[in-house]
Amino acid sequence: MDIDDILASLDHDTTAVESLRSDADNYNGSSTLLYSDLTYNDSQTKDKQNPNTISNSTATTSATITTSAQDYNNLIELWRNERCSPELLPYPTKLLDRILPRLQQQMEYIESLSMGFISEYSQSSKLPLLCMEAELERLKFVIRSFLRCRLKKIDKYNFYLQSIIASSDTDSANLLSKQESIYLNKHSQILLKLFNNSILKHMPVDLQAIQDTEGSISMVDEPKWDQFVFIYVKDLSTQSFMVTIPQLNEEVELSPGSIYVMRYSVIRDLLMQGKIQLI
Amino acid sequence: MGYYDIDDVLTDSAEIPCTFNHTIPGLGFLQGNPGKSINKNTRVTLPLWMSRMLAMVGGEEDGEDIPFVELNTPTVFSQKVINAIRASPTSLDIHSLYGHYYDMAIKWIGLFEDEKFAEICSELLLQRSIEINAHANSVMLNIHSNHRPSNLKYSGSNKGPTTIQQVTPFLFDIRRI
Amino acid sequence: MYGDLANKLILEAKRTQHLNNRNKKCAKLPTYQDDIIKNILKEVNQLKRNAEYLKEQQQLGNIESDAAKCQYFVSLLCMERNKRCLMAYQKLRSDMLDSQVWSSDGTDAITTSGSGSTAGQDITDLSTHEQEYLREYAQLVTEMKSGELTDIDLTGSMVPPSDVFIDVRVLKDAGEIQTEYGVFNLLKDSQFFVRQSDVERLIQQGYLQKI
Amino acid sequence: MSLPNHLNETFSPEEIQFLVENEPIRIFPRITTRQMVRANRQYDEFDSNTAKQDMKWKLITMDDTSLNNMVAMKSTQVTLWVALILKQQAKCSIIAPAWLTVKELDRKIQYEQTHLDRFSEMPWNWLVLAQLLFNKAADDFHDPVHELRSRVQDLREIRQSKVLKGLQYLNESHLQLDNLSVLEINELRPFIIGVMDKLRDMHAAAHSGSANEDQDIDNYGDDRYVEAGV
Repeated sequence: MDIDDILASLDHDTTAVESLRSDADNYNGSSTLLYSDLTYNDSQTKDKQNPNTISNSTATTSATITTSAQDYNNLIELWRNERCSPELLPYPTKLLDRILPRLQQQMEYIESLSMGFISEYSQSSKLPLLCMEAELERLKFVIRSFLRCRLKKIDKYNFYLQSIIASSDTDSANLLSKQESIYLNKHSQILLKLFNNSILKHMPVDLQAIQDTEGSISMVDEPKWDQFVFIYVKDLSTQSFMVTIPQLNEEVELSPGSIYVMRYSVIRDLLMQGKIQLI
Repeated sequence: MGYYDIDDVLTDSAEIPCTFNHTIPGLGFLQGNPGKSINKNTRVTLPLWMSRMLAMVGGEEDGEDIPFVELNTPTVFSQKVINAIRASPTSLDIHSLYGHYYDMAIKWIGLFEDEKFAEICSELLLQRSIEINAHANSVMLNIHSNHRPSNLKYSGSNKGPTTIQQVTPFLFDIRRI
Repeated sequence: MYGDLANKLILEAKRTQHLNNRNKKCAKLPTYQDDIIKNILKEVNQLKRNAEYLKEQQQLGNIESDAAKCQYFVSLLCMERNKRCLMAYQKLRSDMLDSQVWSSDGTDAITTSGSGSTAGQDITDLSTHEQEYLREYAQLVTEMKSGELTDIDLTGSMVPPSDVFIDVRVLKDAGEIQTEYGVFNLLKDSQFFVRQSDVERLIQQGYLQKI
Repeated sequence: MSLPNHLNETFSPEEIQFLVENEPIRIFPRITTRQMVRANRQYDEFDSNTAKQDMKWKLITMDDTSLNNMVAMKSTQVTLWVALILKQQAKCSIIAPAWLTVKELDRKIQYEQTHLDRFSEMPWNWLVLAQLLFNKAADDFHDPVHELRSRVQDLREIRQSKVLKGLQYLNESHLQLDNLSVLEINELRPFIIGVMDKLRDMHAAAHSGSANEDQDIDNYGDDRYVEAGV
C-alpha cells in the first residue's frame, strides 16, 4: 500500500489532488506513444526525388510482442497521420489483421454475456459490460473513420494511384488492402463510364482521354507534396533530425518533443520511419 | 490546383488584357467581330486559360520568334491598385476586386517570375488574413466569456506593443540556418 | 465567344459547391444542366470542324502558316477549356452523389429502378447516367461494407461515440421495452440507465428525456 | 466523398475530445473488483458455477489489469473515458491533475503574463481535460469549480492573444510551435496552413520551375501541331 492510499482511506469522501509531478513538457502526456514501434516501413532506400516509392514493409510492428493496448495506440497514431497527410499512406495490414479478429471475438463475447447470463449479475457488475460495449463503439469508430479517410483519398487520387500501381511492381504493393484495390478499380470504372456517357464519347476522338497529362493542365491530380502539415517529433531519444527544404535551400533541425509546421515532402521520410507523427 | 478544382477553373477564367503581336485572320470573334481578322497591335481581353498560352507560343517575324500576344498587367495588379492596397492593406477589400485574387496573383507571378510582386502579395495576404482572423477570434472570445467582461485584461499588458514585437519570435521560433 | 457557355456551367457548379459546403449534411444536387451541356458539346464539335478546315486550308497553302497555327491553337485551347469545365462539373456532381451514398447511413441509398430518392435527392434532377452511376456506386459501397468489415459498419456515424449509455427520465407511460439489458417498465417519472441507441426513438417521440 | 467535407481540413472538436479521452487518469474507485478467491477459469468458459461472481473486465484497447484489481478508495490509474463512465455511475471519484488547481493555474497565468515571449508549459490535453472534468466531475475538485473555470478561460485567452500576435511571423518556410495543446493546434490549423500554403505558392511561382514549365508548354504546343499535321 502506498502513502496515497493510506491518506485516502483516512479521508474517505473527499479527493486528494494528484501529487505534483513535472509531467507538463511531454506532448503526449502519457507514455503510451513512447513505446510505439510504429513505422510504415523500412525506408533506408527512400529516394527523395521520387516520393511515389513506398518500400516494402517486411518489419512493421512485429519486433516486440505487441499488446492490444499498443495496437490501439498505433491505430490512433495511424488515424491521425492519415487524416493529416496529403497522400494515401500504406495500409497497415498486420495491425488490422490483429485488431479486426480481436474486435469480432469481443463482439461475440459480449453477445454471449448479455444473452443468457446478464440477469444473473447485480446492477453494479454490469459495469464491465457497459464499458466493454462503449469500448467496442470507440474502436469501431476509429477504424471506420480511418478507412473512410483512406477511401476519400483513394477516390481523390484514383487515376494517379492506378498509374503508380500499374507502373511499379513492389513499391506500391502495400499501399492498398485487397478490398481497397477492388474499390479503387470498381469506382474508377463506374466513374469513367459516367464521364464517357455524359461527356467524353460526344467529344472528338483526340479529346476523349481521361488521363491526359499532355494538355495545359494535367488531368491526373497528384497529392500536394509540399502541403504544410503539423508534426510532433517523437521523444524517442535525444537525437535531433536535420531536414532540408530544397526549394529554399534551408536546413532545419527538428528536436525531439517539439512541434513544427513543415512541408510534407520535407518530413515524409521521417514519417515513414515512425520518427515523427502528424498531429 | 488540380484539373477538377472548381476554384482553379474559375481562376483560369480571369480576364487578362492582351495585345496581339501578329495579324491573325479568323480570330475576330475574340473582339466581337466573328469572321473578321484580328490585327497586329489590337488590344483585347482574353481569359487567362487562353492568353497565358498565346503568350508563350508564337510565330516568326523578321526571323525572330515573337509570341502571338503580349500580356498587359490587369488593373487589379496595376501599380495604382497595389499602392492603394499597400497604403492600407487591411481596409481595401481585395475580394471585392477579384474573387480569387491571390490564386490569380500566384498564376500571374508564375508567368513572369516576378519576385517583387510575389513579396508584395505575400505581405498583403499575411496582413489581410491576420486582420480577418483577429476579427473572427475577438468575436469568439466575446462569446466564450460573456460572463466575464474583463476578458482581455492581459492582452494589452502594460509593456506596450513594442515589447511584444521584439519577443514574439520566440513563440514562433523560425530557426533559419 | 467560345468558352462562355462553359463559364456559365462552372459558375453553376460553384453555386452548387457553395451550397454544399455551407451545409454540414450533404446537400441535394440541383437540376442537371442538360441544355448547356449539349450546347457546349456542339460548340466543341464546331471547333473541331474549324480545326480540320484550317488544317485543310493550310495544306492547300491558302493561308499563312503562322496564322493558321494561331487559329488552330485557339480552337484547341477552347476545346480543352470546354472539356475541363464539363469534366469538373460532372466530377463535382458525382462527388456529391458519393457523399449522399455515404451519409444515407445504412438506409438503402437507392430504391429500385430510379424511382426512389437518396437523402432527399430528387431523382429527376439527375441525368439518366447519373442515376445509373448512383445505383452502381451504392451497390459498391454495400459490397465494401460486407466481408471482414461488416463489424465496423462503414457507413456508420462519423462522430465519435460519446455517452453510449445515458440516464433517462420517463415523461409519459410507454409500457415495457425489451433490451439486451433486460425488460424496462417505463412508468412516468421513473429513471433508467440505458443504451442510448436502444431508446433514441423513444426520446424523439417524447416518451423519454435525457438527463 | 466518403469523408464529410468539414473533416477534410482539421479534426472536429468531438474528435479531439475522443483523443483526450484515451489518456490515463488517476481515480479513487468506490468499488472493489479485485477477486479475493483465485479464479482459474477462462472467461469464455462461463458456466453456472461462476455466474454468480462479479463479471471480469475484459478490454481490447487497453490493459485491463487495473480495472480488475480496483480496491475501494485505493487510488489507481485508468483510461479517462472509463473513469468518466465510473464517475457517471458514482463508482469513483476522479483525481484532478496537479496543474488543475487555483494555485497552479494562478502560477501559469503569472508565467504567461511575465513571459510574453513564450507559452507556459501545459500538458498537450489541458484545455479539453479541464472542460471534461468541469462538466462531468465538478464535485471532485477541492477548489470551487467556477474559480477554476474562469482561470482556465483566462489562461486560454492570454495564450490566444499571444498566438494572434505571433501569426505575423507566418512564412513560406516553416514554424516551431512548442507547448501548444492539441485543441489550440486544431483551432489554428486551417488558418496557419491556409496562409502558409499560399505564401509557399507565391514564393515558388516567383522562383523555381517556371523555366521548365515554359519548355513543357512549348513542347505541348509543338506536339499538338505534329499530331495534327499542321
